[in-house]
Amino acid sequence: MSDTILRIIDDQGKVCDDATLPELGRDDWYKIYRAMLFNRRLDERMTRLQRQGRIGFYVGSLGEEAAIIGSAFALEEQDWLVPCYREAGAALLRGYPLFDFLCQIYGNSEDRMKGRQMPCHWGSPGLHLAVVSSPVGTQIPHAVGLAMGARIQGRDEVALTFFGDGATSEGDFHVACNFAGVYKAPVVFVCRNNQYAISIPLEQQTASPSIAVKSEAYGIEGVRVDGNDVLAVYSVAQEAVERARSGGGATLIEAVTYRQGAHSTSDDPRAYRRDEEVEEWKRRDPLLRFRAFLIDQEAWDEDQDERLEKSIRDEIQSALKQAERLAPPEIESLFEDVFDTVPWHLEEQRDSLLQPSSEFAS
Amino acid sequence: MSDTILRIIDDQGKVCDDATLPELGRDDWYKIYRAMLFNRRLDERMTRLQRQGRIGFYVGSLGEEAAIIGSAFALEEQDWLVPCYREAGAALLRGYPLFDFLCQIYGNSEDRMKGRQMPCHWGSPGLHLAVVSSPVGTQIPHAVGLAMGARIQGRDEVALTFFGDGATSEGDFHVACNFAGVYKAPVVFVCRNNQYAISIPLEQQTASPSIAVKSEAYGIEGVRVDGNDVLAVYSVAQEAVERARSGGGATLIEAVTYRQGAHSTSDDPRAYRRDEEVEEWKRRDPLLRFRAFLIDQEAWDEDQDERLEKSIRDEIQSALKQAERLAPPEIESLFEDVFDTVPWHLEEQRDSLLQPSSEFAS
Amino acid sequence: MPTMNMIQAVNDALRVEMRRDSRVVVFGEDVGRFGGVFRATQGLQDEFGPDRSFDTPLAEAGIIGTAIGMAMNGLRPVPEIQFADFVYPAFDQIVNEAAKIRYRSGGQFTCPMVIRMPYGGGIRGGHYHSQSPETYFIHTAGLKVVVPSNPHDAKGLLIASIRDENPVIFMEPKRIYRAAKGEVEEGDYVIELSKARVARIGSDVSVLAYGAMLHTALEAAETAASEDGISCEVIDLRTLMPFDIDTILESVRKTGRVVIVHEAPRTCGFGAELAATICEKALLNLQAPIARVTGFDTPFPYTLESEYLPNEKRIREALAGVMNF
Amino acid sequence: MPTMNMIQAVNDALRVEMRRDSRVVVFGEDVGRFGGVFRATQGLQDEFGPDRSFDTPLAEAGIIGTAIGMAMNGLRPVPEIQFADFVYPAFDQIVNEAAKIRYRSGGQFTCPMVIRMPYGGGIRGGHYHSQSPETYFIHTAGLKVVVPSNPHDAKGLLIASIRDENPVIFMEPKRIYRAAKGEVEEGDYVIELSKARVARIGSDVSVLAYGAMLHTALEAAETAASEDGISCEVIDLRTLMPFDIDTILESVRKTGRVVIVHEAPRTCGFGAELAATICEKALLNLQAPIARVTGFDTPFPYTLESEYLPNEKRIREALAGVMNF
Ligand SMILES: Cc1ncc(C[n+]2csc(CCOP(=O)(O)OP(=O)(O)O)c2C)c(N)n1
Ligand SMILES: Cc1ncc(C[n+]2csc(CCOP(=O)(O)OP(=O)(O)O)c2C)c(N)n1
Ligand SMILES: [Mg+2]
Ligand SMILES: [Mg+2]
Repeated sequence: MSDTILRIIDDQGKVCDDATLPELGRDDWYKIYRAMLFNRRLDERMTRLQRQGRIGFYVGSLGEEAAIIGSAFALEEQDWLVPCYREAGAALLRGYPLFDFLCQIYGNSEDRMKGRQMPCHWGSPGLHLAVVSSPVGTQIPHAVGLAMGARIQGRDEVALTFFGDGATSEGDFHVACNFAGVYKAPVVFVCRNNQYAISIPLEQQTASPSIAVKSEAYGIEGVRVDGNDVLAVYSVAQEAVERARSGGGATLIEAVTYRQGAHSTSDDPRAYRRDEEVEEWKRRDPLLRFRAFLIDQEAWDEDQDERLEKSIRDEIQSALKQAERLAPPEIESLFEDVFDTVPWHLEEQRDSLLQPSSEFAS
Repeated sequence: MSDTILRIIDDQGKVCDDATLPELGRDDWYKIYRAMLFNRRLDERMTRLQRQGRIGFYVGSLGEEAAIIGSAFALEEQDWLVPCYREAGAALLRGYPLFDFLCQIYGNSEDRMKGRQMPCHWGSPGLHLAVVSSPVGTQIPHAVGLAMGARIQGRDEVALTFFGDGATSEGDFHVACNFAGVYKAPVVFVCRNNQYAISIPLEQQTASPSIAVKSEAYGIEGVRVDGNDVLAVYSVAQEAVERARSGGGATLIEAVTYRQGAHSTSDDPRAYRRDEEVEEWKRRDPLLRFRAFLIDQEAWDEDQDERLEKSIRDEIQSALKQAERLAPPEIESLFEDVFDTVPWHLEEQRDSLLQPSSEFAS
Repeated sequence: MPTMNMIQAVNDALRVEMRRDSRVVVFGEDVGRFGGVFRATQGLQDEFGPDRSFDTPLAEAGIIGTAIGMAMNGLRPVPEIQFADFVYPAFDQIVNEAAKIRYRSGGQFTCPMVIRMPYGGGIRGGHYHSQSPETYFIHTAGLKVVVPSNPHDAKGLLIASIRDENPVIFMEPKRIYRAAKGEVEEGDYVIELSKARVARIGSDVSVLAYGAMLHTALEAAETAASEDGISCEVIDLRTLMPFDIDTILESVRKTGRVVIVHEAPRTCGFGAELAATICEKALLNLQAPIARVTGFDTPFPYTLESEYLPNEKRIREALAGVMNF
Repeated sequence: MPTMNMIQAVNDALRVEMRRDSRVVVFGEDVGRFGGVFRATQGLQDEFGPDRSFDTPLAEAGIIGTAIGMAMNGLRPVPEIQFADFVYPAFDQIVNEAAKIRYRSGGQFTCPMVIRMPYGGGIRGGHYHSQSPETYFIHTAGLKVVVPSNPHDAKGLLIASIRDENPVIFMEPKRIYRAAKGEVEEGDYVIELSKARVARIGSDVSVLAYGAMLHTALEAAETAASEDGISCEVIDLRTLMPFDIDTILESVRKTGRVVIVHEAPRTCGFGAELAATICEKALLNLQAPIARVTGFDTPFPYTLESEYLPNEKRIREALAGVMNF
């Protein structure tokens, strides 16, 4: 594989020389832009809420929206999206209700996860969205298993999984890619190379010339793409999904991007990186870049943008209103879903909590 | 890295065209040949003993002597050898006493491991031989740590570790190579690619074009060598050791060879591979090949060979005589070395075993 | 009824379920073409093809990690870990993923799979071919743990485990893989999980055991009866999580004395939980402290393994201890 | 004496040992330049340089695996696992390697290292930032397990752990990293491992706890004294393996009643071992069944974590239970 980075639109939103635009209609462009903008505004709002102490924790995608939305847009409905914790935008793009997303953040009675996980740990079997878990890299072999499982059952389902540059250091990345190579599994590995794993810069994460080159160790395809160029990300992802679907096996996509924000609301990146570096990457911001492209293509204008901004603001606002006032889950729910039924020892533990044996019951 | 396989002597023992012999004296040739022959004869004898039920288990090196001895011969005394379970020949080459090796196999009172591990699990801090353990791949990160530890303490010690082709599938291989790349650790990874992991052939182990190519994922050097050509193995290992010593970082050596025998005395390979395949590789036997080279170089002759065979036979025979009749370790020893001292609960457990409270004490 | 050993019973159970349910797939190291180093999956690839019985690369995390994905997507994977001693590279996938997927998704996702693993000592396997890691799994909420002691149970429990909706750790006592022979019903039957079996009726002491130790316990019980005049009720626990508290308490209330036998190390072993639970629920029934006869708190040895493993002698000493308290 | 919180005490201990002993090195994810996500290693790289305090790639197996090699070659590594919940990728290296190297080499090789890990709930961390995995390590022969409950102990126990010749799992209750403040001696001192501390003297019930739960237990003890007239003797276990049996039995023989408190799930938790051992050694002293107040046998929740964690109310109920038995 070559180490060149595929680009389609440049930092000013102009189409690069001899770049071919992916076959997308203007409605697709709009869907993509809306999803990216939504992701951005949602992150901003949630981060403010966390600062106000109204939610406990949040993980944003600031600067990585192109890598996330561009990849997810390449999937068909029956395909699986196997997320890390930073791809809320992809879930919403696939139809995950904002209200559900917010209820999960509040961990309230309407949270489909029943208030059991930290914010940004969503999932939906119906939408073929695997459920987020915090441990880095564990989802990568799941994607291979989902893909193999579908094939064994004769179903046409590709699994696309997201992870960060840091995750490539874990054994789970290695075993997943190796299994995918051996079984030619219909899977797409998307590494959001955002240059950092919390405070650890890429060069301390691995000495390899690129993340994409790691594909050679597994006999799978590898490709590097400008992760801030949503059209470039979409086209490599689309190609990889097609390769997987047609029996051509797995692809490791390295989306070269940058985490403009903090790792999470618990992190302060100024402790480990220079503002200039951040500023430099902000100039290549994927959202501004794609908007410039749309305007340049006369597919979009300021009015439309204002209207879209407002509708997104309103949608988030009203969903928040609903979600914020809901009660926590019932205490009984603590003991459910450990197993399909509640065994005797959990019944005892539940009862001890609900009907305490002694006078202190409040 | 290139995928060509380095060779110095061909299957008939003739020096290949434009191959350069490593700088070794005839005494070195002799040491290498003796070590390989010793390894072969020892394996044969031990395998017979196991069939006779005189020892419980054995793992041989049949066909892999060049990969093992050639690599180990490249080390200085202060360097570390971090073995898998198949490199007894390397331990003996480094001065590990045959008697100690046999006592370990019997797990008797003279076994330095105190009868705690299966046969072929030796080790010696004094000789810088890490102690063998059965789990596949776990020793690979240890080698990186040994090398880093020496460097941190300002000592010139290279660590060379052995593992099989199957081990490259484990997460431990991945994390070890990645750490070695990031820290430029003075370590040499020697993969004995003997084509099988028990019954699993290489092509079902990984889809990568080679094992050596996996080095690129870690930014370390990678090289393929004919693992049945002891001089070729020695020269790439020697180069890798020098690179490590001089601060050039790690190397992944793929020694392409073949496991001519069973995986262990518990295995019957006829259940999963064709005899013709084995025969084909026997024609490239590393020991016969090196003997042919020595004879061709007029560095060796039949008489010498007979005398050497006899001395080896006698050495093994007399060591066996000594080792075989020794008693098992004391029962108390069961409870030692869990910690540096024996804590109260282990004292209680020991006493319960040695002085049972009741009439059944025998 | 045909007579089978444990291996044949396990193989038969897999065959029955694979015939009945096309979602059942088996895989692992040397599992496919070779049929497993203990031959438990022999012949399955021939009958069901390489899509449903296959080999994997040498990576336990990959075996369990992909199995989880398959289970999330409608299959019933039955991965094999070649030896329980080698399950730890997959520990994160088992403990942080398989065990928690149902809970953390609010019951939306499930992870029905059976992780088979030969375990235990007695085959001169030393440190790494002898371990009994059940505690790690019993302590992990979301996993069921099953340990058969004979061919009939092995088949019925394995079929029940495969049909169970939860991840099940199925630990096979390899020491008696071939030694334990017995009549096994043909075809399809299940032995309900979480139901212990009274293997021997007695009145003086309740002896709780499982796996290979059940047989040692039974032998000790016979000698204790004939030599020492002690009447042991021996209970084969069969499922360790969730365990059958009713059968245990019923026996303890009758005998008032308890000896627990397992190979795993003593400290925080399953015997500790059994003892603690029994003391909580039946303290006033106890006529003597509960005795634990277990493996020692050391790594598993090689030469001295018969000293390490609980044996008839140690069990009889414990029985005498609780009788003469 | 300066006042410190737990983090400062841990940092001070590392500094003292790194100054005293050039073999001590610290490393882990975000440990070097950043000083750790909880800042426990802050400033160490500045003082001791990147050779002795450094960052690692994101791979726990690599962190522990290389630490083992360093320990075998003369260093005293003190690796950090960012959260105990993420230790499992290193489980094989800890359980099959670090814990067994001394034993399997016949005492030729040793593996002196301290694996530091923040553990426990109470920070709204949900499944994966709240776990208390001590049982896995206590059950593994060859590992010591230490859990401090206050800054003074944290420093003295960490220094003692670093000087210990065995691998030590050092679990830091992150919930009280900053909340627990106290006077800490300057410079060099040790608190001997395997020695519990009587944190409160009492006569009716022995309450056994450790880590963050020690404080909950002490609060409950105060209220029980004032509100319920129950006099609790509260023992801070401090070292869980090998634990201090003498201090425990001395207290139990005095009180005849025991309540055990820990955050970890109940089944096969450390409380089970304590209960089983106490019943073995002091059954006739017991005036009531031993009560366990623990985390439930579920994965760690998010919204309902205060319901999940043992609290004053549940401890007082248990106290009343053992008193009114
Ligand atoms: C196994 C494991 N170890 C450590 C952590 C703590 N942690 C959470 S995110 C993170 C960094 C991940 O970096 P990367 O993979 O690059 O993803 P990014 O956050 O940059 O998107 C770490 C170390 C974890 N969640 N899981
Ligand atoms: C972690 C682990 N899994 C499984 C095993 C069982 N096992 C022992 S050797 C072996 C095959 C190793 O093959 P390879 O790495 O190629 O080395 P070789 O035996 O061919 O020299 C297996 C699967 C083990 N020892 N450790
Ligand atoms: Mg990153
Ligand atoms: Mg091999």
